[in-house]
Amino acid sequence: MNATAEVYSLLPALIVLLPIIGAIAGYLVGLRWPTGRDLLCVFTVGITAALTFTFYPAISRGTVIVGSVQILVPLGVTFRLDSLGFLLTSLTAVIWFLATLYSLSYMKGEHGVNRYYAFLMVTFSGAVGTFMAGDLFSFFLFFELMSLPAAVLVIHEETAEAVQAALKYLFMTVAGSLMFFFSMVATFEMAGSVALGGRGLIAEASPVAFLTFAGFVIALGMKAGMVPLHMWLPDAHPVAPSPASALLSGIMIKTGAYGMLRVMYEVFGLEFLQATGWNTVVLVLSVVTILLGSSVAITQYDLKRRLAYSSIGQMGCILLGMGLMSERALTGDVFYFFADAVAKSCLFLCAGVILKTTGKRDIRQFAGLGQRLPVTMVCFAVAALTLMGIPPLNGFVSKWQLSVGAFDAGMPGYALALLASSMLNAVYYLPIVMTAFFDHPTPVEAAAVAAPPTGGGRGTRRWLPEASATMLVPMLVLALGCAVFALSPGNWPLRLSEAAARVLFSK
Amino acid sequence: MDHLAVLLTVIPLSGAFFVPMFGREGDRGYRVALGTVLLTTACAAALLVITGRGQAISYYVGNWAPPWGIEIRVDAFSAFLSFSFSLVYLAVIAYSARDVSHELNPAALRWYWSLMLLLLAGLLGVSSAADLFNLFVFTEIYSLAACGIISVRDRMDSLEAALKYLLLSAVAAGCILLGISLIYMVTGHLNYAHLATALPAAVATSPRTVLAAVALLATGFGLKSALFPLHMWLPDAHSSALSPASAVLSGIAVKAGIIALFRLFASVLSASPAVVRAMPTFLAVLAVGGMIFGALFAMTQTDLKRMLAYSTVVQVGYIYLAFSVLNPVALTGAILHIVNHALLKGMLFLSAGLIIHRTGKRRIADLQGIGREMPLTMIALTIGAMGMVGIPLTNGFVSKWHMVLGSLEAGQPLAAGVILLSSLFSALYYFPLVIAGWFGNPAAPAPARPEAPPSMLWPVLGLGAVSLILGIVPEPVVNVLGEAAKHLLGQ
Amino acid sequence: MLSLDLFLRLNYLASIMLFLIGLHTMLTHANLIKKVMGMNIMETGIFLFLVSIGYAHGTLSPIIRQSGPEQGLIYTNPLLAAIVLTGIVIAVSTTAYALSIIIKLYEQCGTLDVDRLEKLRS
Amino acid sequence: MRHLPALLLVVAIAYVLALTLTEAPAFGGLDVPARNEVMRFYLDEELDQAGIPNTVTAIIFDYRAYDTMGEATVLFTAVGAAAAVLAGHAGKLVARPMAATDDVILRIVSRMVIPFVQVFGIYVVVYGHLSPGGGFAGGTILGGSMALYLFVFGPKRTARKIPPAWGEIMEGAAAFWYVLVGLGGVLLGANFLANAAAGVPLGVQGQLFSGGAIWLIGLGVGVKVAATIVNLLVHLAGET
Amino acid sequence: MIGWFGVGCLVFLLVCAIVVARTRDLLAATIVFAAYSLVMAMTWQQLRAPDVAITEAALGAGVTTLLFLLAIARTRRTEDESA
Repeated sequence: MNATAEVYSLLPALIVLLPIIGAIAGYLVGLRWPTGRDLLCVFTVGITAALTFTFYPAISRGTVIVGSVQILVPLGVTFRLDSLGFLLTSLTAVIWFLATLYSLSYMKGEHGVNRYYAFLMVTFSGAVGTFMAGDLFSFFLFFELMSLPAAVLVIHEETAEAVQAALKYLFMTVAGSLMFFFSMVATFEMAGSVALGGRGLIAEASPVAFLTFAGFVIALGMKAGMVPLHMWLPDAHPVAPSPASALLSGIMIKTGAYGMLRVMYEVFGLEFLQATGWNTVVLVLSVVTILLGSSVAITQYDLKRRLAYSSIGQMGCILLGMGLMSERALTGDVFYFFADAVAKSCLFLCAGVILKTTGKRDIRQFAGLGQRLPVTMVCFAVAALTLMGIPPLNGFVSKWQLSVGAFDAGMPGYALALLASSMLNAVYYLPIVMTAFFDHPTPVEAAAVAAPPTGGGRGTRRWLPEASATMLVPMLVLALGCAVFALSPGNWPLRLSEAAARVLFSK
Repeated sequence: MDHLAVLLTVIPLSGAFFVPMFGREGDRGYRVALGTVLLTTACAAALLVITGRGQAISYYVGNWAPPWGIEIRVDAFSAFLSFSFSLVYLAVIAYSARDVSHELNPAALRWYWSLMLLLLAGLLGVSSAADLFNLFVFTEIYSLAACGIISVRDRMDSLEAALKYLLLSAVAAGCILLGISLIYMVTGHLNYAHLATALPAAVATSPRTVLAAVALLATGFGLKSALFPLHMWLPDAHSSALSPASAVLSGIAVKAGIIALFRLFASVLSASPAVVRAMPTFLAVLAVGGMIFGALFAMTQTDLKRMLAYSTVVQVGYIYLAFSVLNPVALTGAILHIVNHALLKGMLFLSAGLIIHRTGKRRIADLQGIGREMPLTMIALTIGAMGMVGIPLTNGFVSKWHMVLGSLEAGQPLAAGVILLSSLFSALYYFPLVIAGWFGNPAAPAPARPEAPPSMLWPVLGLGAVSLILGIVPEPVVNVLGEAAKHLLGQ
Repeated sequence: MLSLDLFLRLNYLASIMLFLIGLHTMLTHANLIKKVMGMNIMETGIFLFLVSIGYAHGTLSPIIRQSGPEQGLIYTNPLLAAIVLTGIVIAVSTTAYALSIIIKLYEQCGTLDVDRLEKLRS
Repeated sequence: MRHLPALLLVVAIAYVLALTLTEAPAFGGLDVPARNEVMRFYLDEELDQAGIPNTVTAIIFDYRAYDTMGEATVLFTAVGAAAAVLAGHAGKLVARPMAATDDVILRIVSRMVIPFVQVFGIYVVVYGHLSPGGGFAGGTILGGSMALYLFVFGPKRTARKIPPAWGEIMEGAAAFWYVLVGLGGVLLGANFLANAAAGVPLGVQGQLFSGGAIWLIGLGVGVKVAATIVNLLVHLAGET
Repeated sequence: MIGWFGVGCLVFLLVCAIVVARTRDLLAATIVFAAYSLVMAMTWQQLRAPDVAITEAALGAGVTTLLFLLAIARTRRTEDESA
């Protein structure tokens, strides 16, 4: 392993701590002065996003940021930021900032808003911490810090359905974290340390080692929505408020896949998995996830449930990329993290606008929506096309790398699965876009377009009748994110993915 | 300053004797009790500092050397337990100033304070005893005081539960005394250290007698600490008692049996491996039965306090299972869990008491939306629930970490699996309570009752704060207990 | 297995049988006062066992008649007497407290039968 | 058979204990492990260490005084718990309180007998360390005499003779007396409950006031047991 | 052996215990129990433990029987509850 220069800095600890302080301060301020709290929240997330970007010069030179806080919990908390970690942390920070901006007007007039922002910030700190974790123990700590408060976001509406979904989410999260806890302790006991970033920790293939691997796969697969354990996802995401489900689908389920990546490449190591062939477990499960997730999505008529099932499908592709065990596939996989996060959160934000302005959830009533909400539907279309893997957009780049990687790994069959995924995406996204733009709106619909919009801010100048600026701008930024990186030569996310793949493979 | 070792037990005793003498009018009984517990906590803290550095205090009562006189032995293990128990006691006594006084008439109230102090004296006596018969006497004191506290409430189900508990602990006392007499018959010693030296010879001559003695002692202390098949008395006793009483009974009194067995096992029985080989596996089987049985019953309970009582049966199973693995790290986890459970269960019962005190609601079903009405109490309940399930940053997680790591190190992944499974079970019956509390919509419009008075709230939140601190910065405590566990297992 | 020289250990046998009779009475009888009586019999059984451990043929009660060497041969074991004394007092106090609960229970629900109490309770 | 589980438990314990019988040392043997050097020490050294002939009282009040303090606490707990239970307000069915007997013979004979019983009780308490008996037996006899008074003259007159509040204070005071004597040992520079080691004069052997702290504690325990029995019976009799 | 008197006492004790267990009338049981305590005290005197014998006689026969009598006086005399 080449001697990667390690720079010690406590900035990661600050990045994790800042949102928690923001959450507490926000809650207290919010009791009396709601607008002050909104500004405080957006400001804190913005600062944290800016802080993560300060690592870019060091990371692009290939150095690794390391930091540790010893006083906490049995093993203390350690941070380790390499190119993969940096890419996902900065991605999380940006999307979280956009979602917070988006929820400023989305949550206006809702109940329990103070609690929503506080738990949104705590979950943000958990997510960022998970991507920056330096060892399995800190990963587990932040993983819990992220998934438990998320239950409060899921239960926000406090309807009976929301309570059921949150309970199911909570039980499966606790079950998953116990499995992870068992595997982590087993690794600690077998390998003596749980530090990531080193060579494969576990060397011999004893039955306890397989139990550990199974524990990791179940725990992280459950979070990533792998098929047999995905039941909580289609209930939890539609019930949550749209910005929260955007983050749930966009970022939080990615932590599961990221954890799987670290486990497969750094806890078990490449040669060990290829020798024992345990990665075929992941491959088979991911193919089943792709097929099942995408096909069930077709049958869903509620927009958010369809998007939730589509996330399961996309996560199948990501897990597939990991299992292929070839460098190009890994590059495509890491870039797919980036592409799917951006596209999926954009889709959920569009769904939020549609829900907020027209109150429609059922896809069959979307006829002629394009005239009424032009900007939203354009963003929706761009994000949908990305996920379908249409050439000029990010999706195509990652799908291309993945299929080439599949051929490199000598398992061309899996490339077919990727193709099937793209086609199935088309089958359930295109009808929405088509009805929105090319069908004629029903008479009632036409009247609504002509008349000035009833809802909307009190007297705020609205340059577009659809929704306030704070909702449209994040969508536009994300839609641009899907497109601009694929075309522009300076595609830094792709370069970072290649660097990450090179580091993981050189171990 | 060795006198502290005996003063630890004598202070609560004399406090108990003071109450009928001086605490006759008004709340002077409460003030005597609070003063005594404060003094005991200070004494326990001083002991913890002295023994923390590793050397144990062995104090000869009446200047008679051990085989002839009684020896009191306070090491890091018993000092740490005594300190945490008196801390929880401080919170419970401070809490029960108002809750109890309006429910009991003056005469019963006076004796309530005296019995509470006697219970504390019995517990501290048990944890510092190093003589077999002295252990039996202090076990009797705390059992009788515990029955007294349950029966002080003038309701039919408390009286019946107290009588059932009294008769069962009489049977347990019989078994323990028979066990002690059998051991004395074959060794001629009562002091732990001398017993350890005399036991191998005794095992050689009459192995079956020693085995029978060990079985009887295990049965007796198992019944006192609600080990699985002998736990029938616990749910009735702990749910019908007053809330501060059940907090103390569930959190601390149940642990005395466990401490006695740990100490007996560590210093006396490990000297004769032949007898000892069967006991851990036997304890493990009973512990697993307790965990599953307790969890199943806890899930089906409608009354809040009965559910908490059944959850105690599960946690006792935890501690015995972690003990039966015979690994220093697991034993550290077990000792830590004894303290964590005392803190968490005390807090849970006190917050349940607050809810019952303010709103009279006992059934879990009608606890919907209590969080809006009594947010601070609900926060305490949530911390307690999270601790029980072992979510990171709470002390429950730290003890679960050590227990699982220890059982894996001892090559028993099954034990680790069962511990994790039962913490999932506890999630199944704690989380719906928390979710219903915060997010449920109350059927009847909640009367505008203010939150519980601060004088009853700060002890509950104090316990919560201590649990979180223990969860976030466990290092100093874990190191001290690590040595104590190694020493206990004689490595 | 129970060899003939059991007759030599009649005391131990008697005390164990008393312990068992007491335990059986406690567990099977429904009347609460009868249970408390069973408890007493059980405990006196154990005390008989304790005292007979310390006895030796041809020894005197442990009141020192005249001081001198080798006292061990002429007196019984005083330690067991001390233990049994404490045990008796504990047994009496448990009995007294149990009977006071029984009286209070009778005041509340007019019956001393465990099964009826169980029905009243639920 | 409704009580099958109980029967099974009893049979199981019977079998285990029967097993130990076959191995138990012969009854009444001289060189039995239970009669080891610990017992010999008590018998040989006790006379000049505790200064009283009755070794059992020496063990109870000197060598293992801590046990006896615990046991006095058990008595105190029993009284406390019983008082707490019976102090609750009466239930629906007020059990018949004890009625005074109107039988003349009983009144006269008891009035004559009670003083003698009390004198005997005091004798047993005070001479506990010389002849068999001691604090417990003597205290019980004293308590028994008061019980006779209670049974004959009914709870009302007994309450007048010994007011319940006074009974409770006596209870606490006697128990605390025990702790005080123990602390006395500490003040004199030795450990808790120390007797000869704390320099307490042991007096002349065989005399009434020999044995240093032993008869002090014996007196305290005697008063304690008497007070306990009276308290218990007064509470149980249900003072009207 | 402690002589035929001792053995006689032991047999009497066993018989008393069984009688106490079997009788339905609690007052009779209490009286038999008093006899049981007295004979137990005599046995202990046989076993050369006078202190314990006196205490058992006073506490066992004396106080415990009194307690049982009081309890029966204040509750119910026979075991089977016709009411």
